[in-house]
Amino acid sequence: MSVDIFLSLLTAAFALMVVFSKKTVVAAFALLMTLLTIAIIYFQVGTVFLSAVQVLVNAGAIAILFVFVMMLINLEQFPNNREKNKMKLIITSFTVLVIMGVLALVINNNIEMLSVENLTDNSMKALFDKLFTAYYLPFELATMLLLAAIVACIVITSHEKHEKHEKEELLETEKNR
Amino acid sequence: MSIYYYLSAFLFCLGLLGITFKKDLISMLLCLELMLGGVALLFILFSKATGFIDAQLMVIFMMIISACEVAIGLSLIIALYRKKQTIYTNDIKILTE
Amino acid sequence: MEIASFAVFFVIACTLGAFLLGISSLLGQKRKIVRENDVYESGVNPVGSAIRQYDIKFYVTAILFLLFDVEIVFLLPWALAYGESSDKAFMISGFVFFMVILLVGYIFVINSKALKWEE
Amino acid sequence: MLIEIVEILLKIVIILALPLGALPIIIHVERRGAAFMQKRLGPNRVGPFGLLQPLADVAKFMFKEEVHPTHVRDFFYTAAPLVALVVALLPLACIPIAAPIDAFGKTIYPEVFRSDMGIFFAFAASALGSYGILLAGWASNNKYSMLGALRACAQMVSYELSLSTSVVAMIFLYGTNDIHLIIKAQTGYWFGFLPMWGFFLQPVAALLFLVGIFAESNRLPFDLAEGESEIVAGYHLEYSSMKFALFFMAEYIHMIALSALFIIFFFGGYSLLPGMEIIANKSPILLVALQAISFITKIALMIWFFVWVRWTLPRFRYDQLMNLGWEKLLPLGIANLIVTVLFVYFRNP
Repeated sequence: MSVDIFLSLLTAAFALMVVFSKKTVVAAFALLMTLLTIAIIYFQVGTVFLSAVQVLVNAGAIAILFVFVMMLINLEQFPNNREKNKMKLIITSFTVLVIMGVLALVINNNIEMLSVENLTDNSMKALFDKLFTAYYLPFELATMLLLAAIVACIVITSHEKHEKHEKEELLETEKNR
Repeated sequence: MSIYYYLSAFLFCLGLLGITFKKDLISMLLCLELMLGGVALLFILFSKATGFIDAQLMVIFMMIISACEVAIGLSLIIALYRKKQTIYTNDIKILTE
Repeated sequence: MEIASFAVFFVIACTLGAFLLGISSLLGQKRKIVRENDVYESGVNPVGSAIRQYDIKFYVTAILFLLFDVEIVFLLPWALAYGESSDKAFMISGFVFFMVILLVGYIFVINSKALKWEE
Repeated sequence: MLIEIVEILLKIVIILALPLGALPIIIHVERRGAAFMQKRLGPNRVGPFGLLQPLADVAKFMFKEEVHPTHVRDFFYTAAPLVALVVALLPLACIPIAAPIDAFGKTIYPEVFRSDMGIFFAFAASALGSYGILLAGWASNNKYSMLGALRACAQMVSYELSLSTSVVAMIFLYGTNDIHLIIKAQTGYWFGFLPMWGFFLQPVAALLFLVGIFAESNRLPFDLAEGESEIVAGYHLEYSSMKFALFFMAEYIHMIALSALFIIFFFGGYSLLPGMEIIANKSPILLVALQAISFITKIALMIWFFVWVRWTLPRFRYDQLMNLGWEKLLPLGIANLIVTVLFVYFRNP
């Protein structure tokens, strides 16, 4: 039981660092640590395959992407003296606290029902059999989604093509003037 | 085991708070990733509690979708940064050129 | 049990690194020469701030790595599930469909000059 | 309870002592090997045959002045070498030295972190390797080190793809994730003399994994990050004395861990070397010792291969390097995967 408490306090601490840290690169590395501690929690809870995938995909690829973008977009050069309108902050933090209270209340009411363990066969084999027989279609659609993401990212980040179009249009306008 | 429910709720609300507090787009995306982590943890806890193993598959698909979402989100931020040289939300208020 | 042994391993690795750093900061000489603390640009006076615009190719590589890595990592459960699966033809059809989409994405990446490094 | 504590500590001591103990030897072998290939002598002044030279280096690193430049981000500046070292050590936790032994009434697994996803965790831990580099590049707040860190990470990241395709091909053939079962599938002989190693099963995947290892550990011909000529010294530019030595150690340990993975997949891990079976079945302790010895000799040969390649191949240009990674190795990995899957399917549907 004490391991659970220690792990959740660690995750909460890193999550707080993500939200309340001044520099964004510090927030990115704090997010990396949160994802790693969540992977350890997955292992503690028993889902071994998901913790390995979490380390490899979330901590190993997504967090790298964040740090790369941080390095690409240098934020420190902007003077961050944006005025914080106090009213907005108070209202939002109040509503989030209310949401947190409601969630805690809901969990508190049926904690007995929730913390009973009746997952019989937790082995990876059961998980994978279901993944490729019952959930065959979502798996294929997920690859389609990834294909769409690949095409979208390349088109969005490569701007040479648009400039070429603009130049061609300019040439045409001169020609037929 | 039961403390993880509170942890996932806390992560979700912290992500929500972060999105409203943060000034630039990348930090908002970071906090969004935090919320996704909280919800994925909840899926796993429910799959343990109810014995319904498909919830763990949902986490796998959530990872695929969160990877695509982060990829496209950051590409948009790069394109925005290239056009407007800033990603502070206060400066990006005008819809026209 | 595994988590306990892994935690002990992690703690010992961290103390090892900290111990080595601690020793060197204790034993090393302390000479305060201001010139030493400048940015190192092979002797030349540093020009401009270190944070400047870097090439977008680094970012495009990382983004494509993320998307292809997710696709390849989710082949691993397929590889494990193939052994015990009863209907192998069904699995192979899923694999072929998966690979076709992966190759379509890959061919698009190759033709799209996104990863061409030579300017 | 006491037995478990002793067991854990013993395993950790063995797993940490082997690579850290082997480090001076590897550095010495690298120097003498380089000298041997270039027809010169190499270090032989300090101690017999220069064997104490690495220890002299370590002592030198300890006594050098800790230069702490003012412009760096302090906390991350010192954290980066620690992160690099710890992340390099993590994959070692899942790599077994010998077969599981059943003593004291239960089977004792030799690796520290026992799980049936063992190979997957080792592979995931080696994927975290680029964080130490990124942190160092960002923390030292210097144009050259940031560019070096970005280049090193982009290279490691793009070669990890072809590495994972070959891992998927091998796991598909072995059908399991557990390291001990993979090695059990590789013991034995084809036609009497050829050991049933994964290398003969899948030479293309072995080639991909090998190239991936060279790129992942930033070894020549892929060490663009520290290319002295282009960018001064890459991500560990602003570091001196012990912090630089930690990066050095992290690179070597990362190399040892990756070559151990390579040997587990393709050269039968701790399965006994061809000649060893005759004396192996005397007593279980001897068997375990022989397995550990055969595993260590394979890793030593692999390290010699690293040194050998380092002094024969010239360094790649950066666009050739990325071109090779994306346009040559990745399609080869995908094609190899498709061919193996269809071959296995059509051989016995």
